[in-house]
Amino acid sequence: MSRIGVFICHCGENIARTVDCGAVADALRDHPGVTVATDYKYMCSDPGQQLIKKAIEDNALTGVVVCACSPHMHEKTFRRAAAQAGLNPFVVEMANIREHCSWIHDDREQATAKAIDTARTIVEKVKHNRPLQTIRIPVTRRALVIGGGIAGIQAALDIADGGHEVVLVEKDPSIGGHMSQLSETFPTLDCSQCILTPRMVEAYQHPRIKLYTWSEVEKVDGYIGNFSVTIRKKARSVDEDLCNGCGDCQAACPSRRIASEFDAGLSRRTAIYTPFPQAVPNIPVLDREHCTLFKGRRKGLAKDACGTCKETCLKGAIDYDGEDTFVTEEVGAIVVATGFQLYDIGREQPEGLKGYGEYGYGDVPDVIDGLQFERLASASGPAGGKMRRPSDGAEPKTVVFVKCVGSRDPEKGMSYCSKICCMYTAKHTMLYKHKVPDGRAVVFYMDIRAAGKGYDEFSRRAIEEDGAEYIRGRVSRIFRDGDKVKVWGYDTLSNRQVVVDADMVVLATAVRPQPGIAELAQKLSVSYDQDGFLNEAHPKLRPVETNTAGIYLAGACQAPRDIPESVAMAGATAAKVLGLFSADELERDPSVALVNERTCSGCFNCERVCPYGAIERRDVCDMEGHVCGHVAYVNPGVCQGCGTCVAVCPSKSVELAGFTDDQVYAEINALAGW
Amino acid sequence: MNVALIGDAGGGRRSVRSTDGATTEGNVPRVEEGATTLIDHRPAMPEPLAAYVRRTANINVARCYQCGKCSAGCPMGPEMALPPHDIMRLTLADDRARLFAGDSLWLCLTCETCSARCPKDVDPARVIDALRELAAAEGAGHAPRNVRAFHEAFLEQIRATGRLSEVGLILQYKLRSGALLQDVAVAPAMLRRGKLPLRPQHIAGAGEVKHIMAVCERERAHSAGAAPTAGASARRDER
Amino acid sequence: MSEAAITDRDRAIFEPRITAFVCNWCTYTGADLAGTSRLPMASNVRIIRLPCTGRIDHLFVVKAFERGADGVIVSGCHPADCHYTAGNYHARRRFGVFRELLSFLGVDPRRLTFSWVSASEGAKWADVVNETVARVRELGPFDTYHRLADASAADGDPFAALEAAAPGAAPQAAGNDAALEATVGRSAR
Amino acid sequence: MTLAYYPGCSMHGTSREYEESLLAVAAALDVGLTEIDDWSCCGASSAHVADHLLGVALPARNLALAEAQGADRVLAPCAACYNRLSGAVHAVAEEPGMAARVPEVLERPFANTVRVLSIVELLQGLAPVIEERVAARLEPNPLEHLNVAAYWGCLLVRPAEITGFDDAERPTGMDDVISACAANPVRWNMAVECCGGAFSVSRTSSVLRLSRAIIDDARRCGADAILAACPLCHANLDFRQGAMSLRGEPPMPVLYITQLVGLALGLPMSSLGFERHFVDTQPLFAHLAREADKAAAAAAERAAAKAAKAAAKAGAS
Repeated sequence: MSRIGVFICHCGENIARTVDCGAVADALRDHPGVTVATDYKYMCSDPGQQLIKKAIEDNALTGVVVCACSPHMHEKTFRRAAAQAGLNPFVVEMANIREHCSWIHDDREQATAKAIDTARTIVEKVKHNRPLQTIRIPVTRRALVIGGGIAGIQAALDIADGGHEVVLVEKDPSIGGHMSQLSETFPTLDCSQCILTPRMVEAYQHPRIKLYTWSEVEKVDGYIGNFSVTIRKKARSVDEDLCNGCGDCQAACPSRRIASEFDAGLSRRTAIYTPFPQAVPNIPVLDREHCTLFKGRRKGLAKDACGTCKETCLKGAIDYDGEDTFVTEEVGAIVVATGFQLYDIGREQPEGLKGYGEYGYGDVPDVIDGLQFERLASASGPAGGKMRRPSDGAEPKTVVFVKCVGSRDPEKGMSYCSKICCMYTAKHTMLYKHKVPDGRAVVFYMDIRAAGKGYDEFSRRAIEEDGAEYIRGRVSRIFRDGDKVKVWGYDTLSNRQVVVDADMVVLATAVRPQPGIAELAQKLSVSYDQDGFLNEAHPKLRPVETNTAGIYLAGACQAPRDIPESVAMAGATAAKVLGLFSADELERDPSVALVNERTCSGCFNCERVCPYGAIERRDVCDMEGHVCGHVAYVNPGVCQGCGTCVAVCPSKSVELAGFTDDQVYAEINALAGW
Repeated sequence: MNVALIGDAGGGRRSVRSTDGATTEGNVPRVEEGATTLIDHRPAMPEPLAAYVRRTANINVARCYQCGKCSAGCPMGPEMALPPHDIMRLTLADDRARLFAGDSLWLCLTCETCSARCPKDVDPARVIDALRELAAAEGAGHAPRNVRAFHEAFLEQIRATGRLSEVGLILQYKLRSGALLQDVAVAPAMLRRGKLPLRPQHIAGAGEVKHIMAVCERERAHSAGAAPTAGASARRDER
Repeated sequence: MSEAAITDRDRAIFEPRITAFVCNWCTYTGADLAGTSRLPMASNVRIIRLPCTGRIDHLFVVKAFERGADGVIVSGCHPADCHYTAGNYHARRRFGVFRELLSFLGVDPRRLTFSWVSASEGAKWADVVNETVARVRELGPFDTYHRLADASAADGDPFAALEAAAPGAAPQAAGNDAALEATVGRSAR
Repeated sequence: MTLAYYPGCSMHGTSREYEESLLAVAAALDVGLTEIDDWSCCGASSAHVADHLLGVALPARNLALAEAQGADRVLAPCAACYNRLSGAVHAVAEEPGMAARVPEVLERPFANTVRVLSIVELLQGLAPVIEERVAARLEPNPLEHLNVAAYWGCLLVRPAEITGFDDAERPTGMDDVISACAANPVRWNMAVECCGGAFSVSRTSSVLRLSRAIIDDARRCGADAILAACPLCHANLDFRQGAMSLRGEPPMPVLYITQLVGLALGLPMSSLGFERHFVDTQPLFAHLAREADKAAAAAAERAAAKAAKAAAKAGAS
């Protein structure tokens, strides 16, 4: 027999004005199962809470109903109070007679009647409340960071410096990401590699950072605090322990005509290569797709067509027969920092995008994109930092920069603004003018979006000090005209068509998520938007979290981001991870689903509807211990307690703690005959 | 106030019932047979151009963000006082005066380059067509004499014979444009090459064509170049 | 008394009893907002709070009607705003089907309101409440099941009772089979 | 294969050679063309300016006729007609009310079942056949030395939702046909730029400016001739070329795509109507002949040298 205490709050005049709290107390006092019912001016005040605690102790209450404001307001308060009086907090419920009653009704009689009904329903519910224990989940205090660009490096360093192990996975041969390709960075024009390289080395040498380059995330199991990640180590063909990075193999490699990814196709590399001199680790990778030996093997040649690198390697580090290997890492949190790619606007468009035939990219060698320009401008670039155009190596005297190529273009490209182009184009004009003072830098733009500390000043400087010619209008066509590149544009401010005979054209192409982001998102069960960017849990209040607990986002995988933002996000994810790791157990609200394995028919409707993948399949064994079927099991670590599985269970074998069928029906029944 | 005017075959005076229930009397042009099917959407106040374009062509001109890509590629751009992006802007600004003042609308070749490259799918070519219809219907358009003459001559030819006799076209055009001496030198050359059949072809369906043109004309005249059917492209659902 | 026969007098004295099943994150909070904004509304609604519309079982609704509710409101987050990412979609799908079932059960579907009310839509909540109350007031009290119970208690013909009370009642059917047929037929329409 | 055939007005007038060469080529490739009986003008460059409905109704009448005459596909060689006809198909299919309104206006049944074919689609489809025939011809094909700039103009590629059988910015269909003829497609820039179209008569100055730019670019990109598939474009580029001050540059011949195919198939010159052009095509053919002879001579020389070498070898041993 339950002994329930009902406490009616006046909330000063807020409730008492329209609800006769005394009457409510009287009505509830006679309600079966209610031991005490009393009203008080401010139930949430300290004396109010004391009153409740005392009542609990005096009457050995089994449940408490506080008729006051919204549970969103004070449920925690009263549950804490009850706990202090030795009562399980989860048998305390609130009846909302303020927001849902006194504040929206003026007829005292009706309001009072409604308040009584509401109180009764909650009392009936509480009769069926069971004491619950807060769920405690063990936390593996190691983190996985996916992506070794500036965001990933920063996140890894911050977490590692915070005292926890980090596994850093990079798909390329070296960490560094796009930032390592950049020449100088806005708005300070400091050399990108000068500020990045030390961080790369630091990450490489950090005692608590375990680095997997030339590796990809294959599989992710588990849940917050307890992820188990399988990593594919792509066959490198070079023994990382033996190799001393002397570079002899590269010098010897006969196939030297492969387009360099690092130089965005502007230079050539060998089949066995380190992408760039400052690569971390400084250990080459054998590109089996282009390697003569492996081409031969694919053709099925009897003997190997080449083997030069193996012959040259004094350390005997080269191994042609190594295959991809898999390692499994146990981690408690995951930071996704996979970064971006540029929209390749050439004619061939895999994903049903239209591309820009009118811009001649891919056909006219002197029409390049932003990253290619970075390489041209970079001291470590193919032209050693001298302005040389790709076609004939001549110094371009007129360079046209076109912004918003593929951005803000719902018809042929992306509807969103790529955000970084305005700034890096301003930077490009400066870099160009500094290298070719007598040259012309012409920029076609729609708007200059330079919101950020020192950003507008920077872009104005490009115009006012360095003499970049900004023309407001989009470009209609770009085509080769002898050794010039013709650009048909329009100046919407002086209302005239503008035709420029350029020596080189730089297209600020749209920022897009990395290819394969969708597959990764599915492995992580993280949602992504129509453009493929990963979704944050809340656009304002949870910008670096995802809907999957324990997985966080840093940098351009979430939206176009510049370096400062990426680094800031990385720091934020590190803070979240360190917070999660601050205790070796994780506390969770116990209102989660629970399966009755005796009645579960194993239809797994629940598995289909669960948004969190919290449902697992458990074997059922017969007497001899042979598996004879499966039943559902809810992982309390993953379950968020929405109860969708409960509603779809045909055999009513799932219950949601705190909202069981018993409780809800009790409420419904309580409303009978009001 | 959007007024629906339900016509009876007789024409003359008839009651104008507005959507807000008010009833007024108004004079409307006489309509011939078949006109009862027509419903006049002519507003009491001149309808804002953007609204007109949206209603007739189902294009939301507000989508235009004035990037100028249309004008950049427009073959007639250099000759237009108002290149395409200005036309979009003035349509949005509802500036009939400036829009209909010059001959820009009539210099559009409908080569569709602008529409093909518009990042916002505003389809300037179609907007300009719609505006020309309106201008013509309101007598507001100042088509250059030559251009107007050409179009008139062209349609005149079809009305007359159901097909276009190029000789007839040229003659008609010369009379209308007054450009009597233009290209006279080439006629003999044309003839020599057998490119000018002097006798216009007559077809059985000539009458039928004439009738089709009559119906369309009436419909336009009767609805300010804004027949409900006029070109709402289902493809271009508002995004 | 078949619903068709409700007199204005009945409506005047009749106060509908509405049970509302709402999700904790959007609609319940929206209702809170209606309160903090002091938006007056009909007092006929009793709210039952659940974590998510996805948790709402049809049988809750049926039960509510059985226990004497004249109308039911089911309300949650807008599509795509679900606190649990997808619960409300499942709910929407289920209730689409459920409406059909309702009329089969002899309940006029107009007695069930299914709506999206976000945490910021206090005013909308007030509208949903007032509209539902007005609609149900028009429809009159829902007492089919009571008379069903009475009838069966009095060893009468339950189906006939259901028949008599159900909306758009088919010609009074004699005998279970005929009545059953009529009922099934109606649900099929 | 038999197609309904919509000539359009200019095919019987200013572009007679287009029709002549088309019929010749069609016959050679066993494509039956049945002219739509009692066809009328599609309203081409003027109707849509005056009135959208008229711009749909006029071409629709011809589609209705074709339908009634049991056709499922109609060939519209004139690019303007093609654009108008398939524009009507699109409008009736897509625009609310049109499907109902058009038959009312036409006072004819119209189910919108006919597919409109452009000349390029047709010939591109036949390219393999053409290639075969060309390869089968014994005498060295002079076209091997012909560099052609394929000129599409507007009406075959825009608007994409109406035409759309090829890329709107960089179409390739005509190049396929050129290659099939063993000629060399030139990579140039003006393939889809406008020639001034309908202003040929009413605003000649603009047409001269635009067409001039096209011809200049073709020349700069090394074209011996421009290939057209549109009477309007042809008139502007060929007939108006005389009026352009070409600064002593040699005139640029403008061929119809069907004429090129006719040449490739070795059809009698007389059937292709080159004499109707304003820009004389004889110099071009002379040039091609010379190139062919040169090539032949070179080949002979090589053969001789080879033989000599062989002989020497034989002598030595």
